[in-house]
Amino acid sequence: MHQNNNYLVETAAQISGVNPKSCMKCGKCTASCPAFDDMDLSPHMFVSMVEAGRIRELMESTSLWKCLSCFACVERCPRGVEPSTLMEAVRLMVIRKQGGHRISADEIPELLDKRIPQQALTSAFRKYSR
Amino acid sequence: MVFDYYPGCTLKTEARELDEAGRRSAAALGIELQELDAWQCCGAVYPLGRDEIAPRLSSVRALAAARDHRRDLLTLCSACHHVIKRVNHDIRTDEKIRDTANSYMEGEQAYQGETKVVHYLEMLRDTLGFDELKNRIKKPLTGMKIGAYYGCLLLRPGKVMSFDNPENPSIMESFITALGAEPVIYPYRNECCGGYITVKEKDQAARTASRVIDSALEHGADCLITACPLCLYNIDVNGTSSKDLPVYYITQLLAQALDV
Amino acid sequence: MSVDKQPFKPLIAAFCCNWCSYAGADLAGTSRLAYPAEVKIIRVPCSCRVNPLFVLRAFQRGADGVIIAGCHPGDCHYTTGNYYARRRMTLLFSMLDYLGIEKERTKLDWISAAEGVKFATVMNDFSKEIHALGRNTRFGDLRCTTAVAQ
Amino acid sequence: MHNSSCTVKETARKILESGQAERLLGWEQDSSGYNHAPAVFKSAGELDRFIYDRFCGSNLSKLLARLREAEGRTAVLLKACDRESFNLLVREHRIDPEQVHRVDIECSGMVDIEKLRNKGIKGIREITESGDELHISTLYGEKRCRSEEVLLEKCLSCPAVSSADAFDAVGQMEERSSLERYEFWKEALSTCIRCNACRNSCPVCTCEQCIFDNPRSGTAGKASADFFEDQHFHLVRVFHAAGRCTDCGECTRVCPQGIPLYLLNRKVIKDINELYGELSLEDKELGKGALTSFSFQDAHPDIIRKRTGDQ
Amino acid sequence: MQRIGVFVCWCGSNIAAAVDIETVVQAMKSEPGVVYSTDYQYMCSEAGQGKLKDAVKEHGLTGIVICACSPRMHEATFRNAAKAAGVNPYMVEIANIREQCSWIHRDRAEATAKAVVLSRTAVAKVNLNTPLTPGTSDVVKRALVIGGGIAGLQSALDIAEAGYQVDIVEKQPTIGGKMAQLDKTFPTLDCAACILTPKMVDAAQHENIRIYTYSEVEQVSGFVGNFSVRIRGKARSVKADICSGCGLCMEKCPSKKAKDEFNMGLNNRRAIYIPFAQAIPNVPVIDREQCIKFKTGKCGLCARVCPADAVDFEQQDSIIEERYGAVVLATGFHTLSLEHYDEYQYARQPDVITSLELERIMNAAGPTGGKLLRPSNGKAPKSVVFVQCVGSRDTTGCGKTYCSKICCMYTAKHAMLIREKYPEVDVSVFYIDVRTPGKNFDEFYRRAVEDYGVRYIKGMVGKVVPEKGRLLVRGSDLLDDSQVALEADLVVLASAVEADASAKGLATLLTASIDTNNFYTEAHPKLKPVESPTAGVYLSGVCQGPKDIPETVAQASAAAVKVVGLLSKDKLLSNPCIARADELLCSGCSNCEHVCPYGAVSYIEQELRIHGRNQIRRIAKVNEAICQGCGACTVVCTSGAMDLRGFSNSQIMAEVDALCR
Repeated sequence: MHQNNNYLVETAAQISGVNPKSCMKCGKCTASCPAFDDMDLSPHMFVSMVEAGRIRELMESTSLWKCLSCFACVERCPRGVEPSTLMEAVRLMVIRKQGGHRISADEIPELLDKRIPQQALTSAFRKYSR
Repeated sequence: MVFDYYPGCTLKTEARELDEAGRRSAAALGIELQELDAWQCCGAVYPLGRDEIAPRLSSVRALAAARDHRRDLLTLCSACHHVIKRVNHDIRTDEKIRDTANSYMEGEQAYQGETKVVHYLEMLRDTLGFDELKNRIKKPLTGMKIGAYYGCLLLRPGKVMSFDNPENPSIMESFITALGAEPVIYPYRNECCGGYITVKEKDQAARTASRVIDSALEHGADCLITACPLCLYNIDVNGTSSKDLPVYYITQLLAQALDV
Repeated sequence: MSVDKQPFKPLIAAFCCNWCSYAGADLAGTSRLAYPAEVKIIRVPCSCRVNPLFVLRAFQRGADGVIIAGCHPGDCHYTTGNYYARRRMTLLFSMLDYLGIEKERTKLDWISAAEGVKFATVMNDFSKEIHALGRNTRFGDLRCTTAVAQ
Repeated sequence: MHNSSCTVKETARKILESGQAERLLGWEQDSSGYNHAPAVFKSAGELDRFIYDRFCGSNLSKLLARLREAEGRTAVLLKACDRESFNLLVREHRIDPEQVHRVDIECSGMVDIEKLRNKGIKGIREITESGDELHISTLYGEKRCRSEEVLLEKCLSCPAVSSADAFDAVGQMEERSSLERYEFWKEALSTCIRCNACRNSCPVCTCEQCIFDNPRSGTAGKASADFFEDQHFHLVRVFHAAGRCTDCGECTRVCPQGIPLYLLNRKVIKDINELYGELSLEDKELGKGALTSFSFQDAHPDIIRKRTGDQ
Repeated sequence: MQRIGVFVCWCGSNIAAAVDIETVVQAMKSEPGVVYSTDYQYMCSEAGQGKLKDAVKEHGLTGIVICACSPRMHEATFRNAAKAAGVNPYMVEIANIREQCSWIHRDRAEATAKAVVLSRTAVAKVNLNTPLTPGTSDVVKRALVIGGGIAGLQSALDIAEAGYQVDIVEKQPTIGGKMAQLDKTFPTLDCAACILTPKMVDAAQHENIRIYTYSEVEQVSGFVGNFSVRIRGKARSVKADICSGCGLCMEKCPSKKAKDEFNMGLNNRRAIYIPFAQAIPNVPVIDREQCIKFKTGKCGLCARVCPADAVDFEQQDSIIEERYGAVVLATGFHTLSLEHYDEYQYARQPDVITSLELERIMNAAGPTGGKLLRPSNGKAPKSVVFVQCVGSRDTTGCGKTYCSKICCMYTAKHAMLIREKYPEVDVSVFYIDVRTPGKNFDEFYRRAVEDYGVRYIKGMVGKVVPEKGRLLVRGSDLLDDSQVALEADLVVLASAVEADASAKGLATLLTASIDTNNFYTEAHPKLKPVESPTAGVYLSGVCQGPKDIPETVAQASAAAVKVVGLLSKDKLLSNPCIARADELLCSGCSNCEHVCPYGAVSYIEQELRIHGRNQIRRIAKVNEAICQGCGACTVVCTSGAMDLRGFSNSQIMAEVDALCR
């Protein structure tokens, strides 16, 4: 993996199609986030850090794995920034790396209960792995 | 009226009742659902990365098939609806995605976003009409106080889904009214149930689901309805509220009221 | 003004609107920002005053490139003149291109009264393009251009 | 077409007999039989000369502008393609619609005699049709051909009679290299003899005095001494019609040199369609055209430079 | 043939260092029309101008070319010199051989050659120049002010005080505008009505002011100095001249269901009503949509009880036609509808209100008599939460992209007033930025925080959640990087300011331009902020962009000064470099009219003698007082009938020829 920082910023921009510069730091995303309590970096921080080029820190962040992709932040952002799309971009950058998977087939059986819908597993695989 | 119908994976397994009740009800209402041949899983989550083409292809195939049949494409599962509608929007608005996706497609004519994606509820509202639905009800659910649980996927992003007002929706409430029951409006009806997070983060899922349940209970709901198997699962299994709150699929109550 | 055996010296006619681009050219001058002497300016009240006939006339009389410069969209002294100019010139340039006349020979740009640097840059760049293209042979009037050669 | 031909004549007769109009603009039998000329009919009695068949290509609407000064109402027969020019002339106040009795007539496409001849069909006596096939009775017996193959170029842009894409040829021209285009037009336009037929037949060319006829315009010029003059004349002609040309095809039809002028007109129309799309309803109501309106979002002319293709 | 004199200026060494002056002087001598060619160190000096005047006399010059600095520098100087010498000022052309030549080209030969080309281009143009004289037109000494809010009132009062007649047209039944709805004003907290109503009375009583309320401008024609305007006075259904304003009709009216617009719909009013106690005129109006008589034909109670017999159900709209020399646009604003912001529950929860609604609640004449009470249950709130930037600074298309400018200050005002009157109530404000540029503004805001204990939270609200009879306001605190959930009884939304809906239509009528937000565009953003691009039309107040009361009043007075300056003239001189149609060439196609940004082209039916016959033709006529000389019309004119004086087709072509020679 290329370790140049500009490259990381560009990749995040390309994958997400989002311009973090249009963020005006109002915090409506953080105000709306149902996963806030579980996150180490709040959505507005996440956007700010992309803008600041701190992608590597974000790739270590647990917020990546807590975002529900519920799009409340996307819906309410007055600047069209789409924080959750940015999170997804960074998440994809992590899972596309060698060993970046967050779930493996071995774990599955113990995560299952009888009623869990197929949709949940497919979603989880799409979110946690390549 | 004939629709091409895209059921989705979960409707063939865990959420069979969502599908079957939907088909029975549609038949009773004179709506023909023509299941697409050889549909593939939509991928369950919409690929947010602009560079993810492969996960969009199954949606594009379904959309192109419906285009070839000159029919609208009807979906029932919220997740499938979300994915297919958004991919359709991508095809219409993003030249790069359109061109790349089409380069993977067989068939003569490039898919340009011609198909209209319709949710079952939209079909009831726009094709049949809730007034007409009300006339067709055989066993009204009189006395039931039902909370509509929209979740995220049907509503957001509002501009792309253009399903209903994303912050103050009304389609399910009108549906409940048409069934003869009383809709209960509660503030968390459009907040997330926890979604896929349930697979690995049970605590987080429990908290999000419980918030929805508590809110519905506080506003006096007897039960919830949803169009999403994952929502149903999260509310039903992960909720840790004091009181029990049954959750049904929209089509279950519809079939019941239609007596089919 | 002999043509033969000399390096190609193009002729570029620049129609500049009085309020923005002509003032931008003045600012380039005041700031001593050089651009090639082959660029020669004709002052018009507004880019919308530039009749396609003038552009054709310039080519006929031996111009190798024609550029029209006006106020930025939204800044027109006459409010909307440059919007009309934009459409006219787009269609004119397209027709010239369609007739096989090199599309790089025509240009329209927005240069404000404050953009002396931009004026010089645009003219330098345009001149470079014309140098690269060489003499206008596809859309000149031999009767006029031979007069120059004499 | 035979049926509609009779009904058209009948309609003309009724109009003149009832006095709904003082005169009627129609077509009269041409001596050659293949290119009926526009004519004014002042009474029902004069209608013996009247004809409406597959060779009535000419567009009558422009003549209305010339009849502006005439007393009383003039009736005019308008084929689908002529109606747009009629509307333009009304919009530009060249025709007073109050003075016109407008009759929309059916047309299933006009035949280009050259195309018929090129198919080796000569000595034509009568043409009848069935479906999309023409039956031509000639001195040498009965001939048949598909009508779309012998239609006037203008008819190919008429959705009622042709399924061809009128812009195909323009698109192909755009695909060529700049030099190829230059050479194509050099060959095509050099044959121009400046007879002005294209201009004189054009329904949008209704200036009181054309700049090419006005010595004070600085643009006047009759002869084409240099190829520039040919380029110039046709560019200016097309540009003056830009946003107004209705693709009625008269210029191409009348050009004695067979210059494909439609390739120029349709190019402008194609550009306008692609770059600017439909006029806003407001602009339409005001009677504006593509060059008398704009949008804030219009493309910058650099869009032309960005086009692909070898230069 | 012209007799042209060419004067090549050295500009000290500015030109002479790079250009061989003598070569230019000599080259010009062989140009057509040139009878005299010379040079001088400083042409713009007294001596240089003297040289020009002498040469005119000596050589009988009819045209002059100055080869010197930019015409933007000294064109006026040389035109005046020519005029003094008896040559028409428009017979002067400048060749710009300094800014566009000597200053940018190092190579002397190259610069000299270019100077020759530029000079001969100017000569070629002068050969075709014609003497031009500015036109004049009369000025009607009456102004029209559209909008009777504080902006319109101030403009009208200032114009009237200067001694000119003014008419105010107001579409509401009363003047006063938005300011009349306000309770207190920042940063001094004086009562809005106390400072506004005296101005309303002044305007009503001023001998130079006529007020048309419940009226709208319907048609405008004409141009600077002479606009013809048609105003429609909507039928009040009450005869204003005999009504005494006793109010008996309102008391008896049985229709009580109409929303009271003045109180922002927080209570109801009758079908016959006066918007508020100090309304001017103090004459009721019947809301025909609500009136039982108009709806069913039965009732008429108001007419029966009216002691003056003033109620007139048959009353028709009245039409007023008047001429004006100048127009002031003061159409003001309204607040953004919040349909796209349902996360704040405005539509569902009565206790979520807008700031303007709070103004009415706080006002002693408002629906609660000035007591802070919850609209849902009439109880006193314990906690109030304000949300700023609702619909402002929004680029998603749901709201407005701009900052509404006044919200920070009025929110501080509201917060402070609540804390002052009800110290037991908690007040919090969610803000993105607090913007307080203005005299005593920041001090005011800091007082709210420091002296009144208003809690300012930097963050935004994501959702308002009704819970247990209260409102849970879920927001973020960015300085603490946390989510906050405040329990509130009242949530106040600072909804964005937007241009009044009438602005767009009026812009079309007056050919004034509006921006993408429907605010009127000023003629120049810095140097002509109260003029519209259309001569004779001026801008006052929020119709040009969001502003507070002091700014509005300042702009209103500025607009008034411009109007007074215009009306004080008897005649207007106009730029003679304007368009003109050759009537013999014009075919009346209207295309020039379509592109004219000023509406300067109209059409007349004119009898012309053509080829020995008289013909009536439709001919374009350019109004010389309106045309600004852009030339847009000349290019759409295919016959070349429309031409621009001073920049004619033949002049420009001659320049092209000379330049390319």
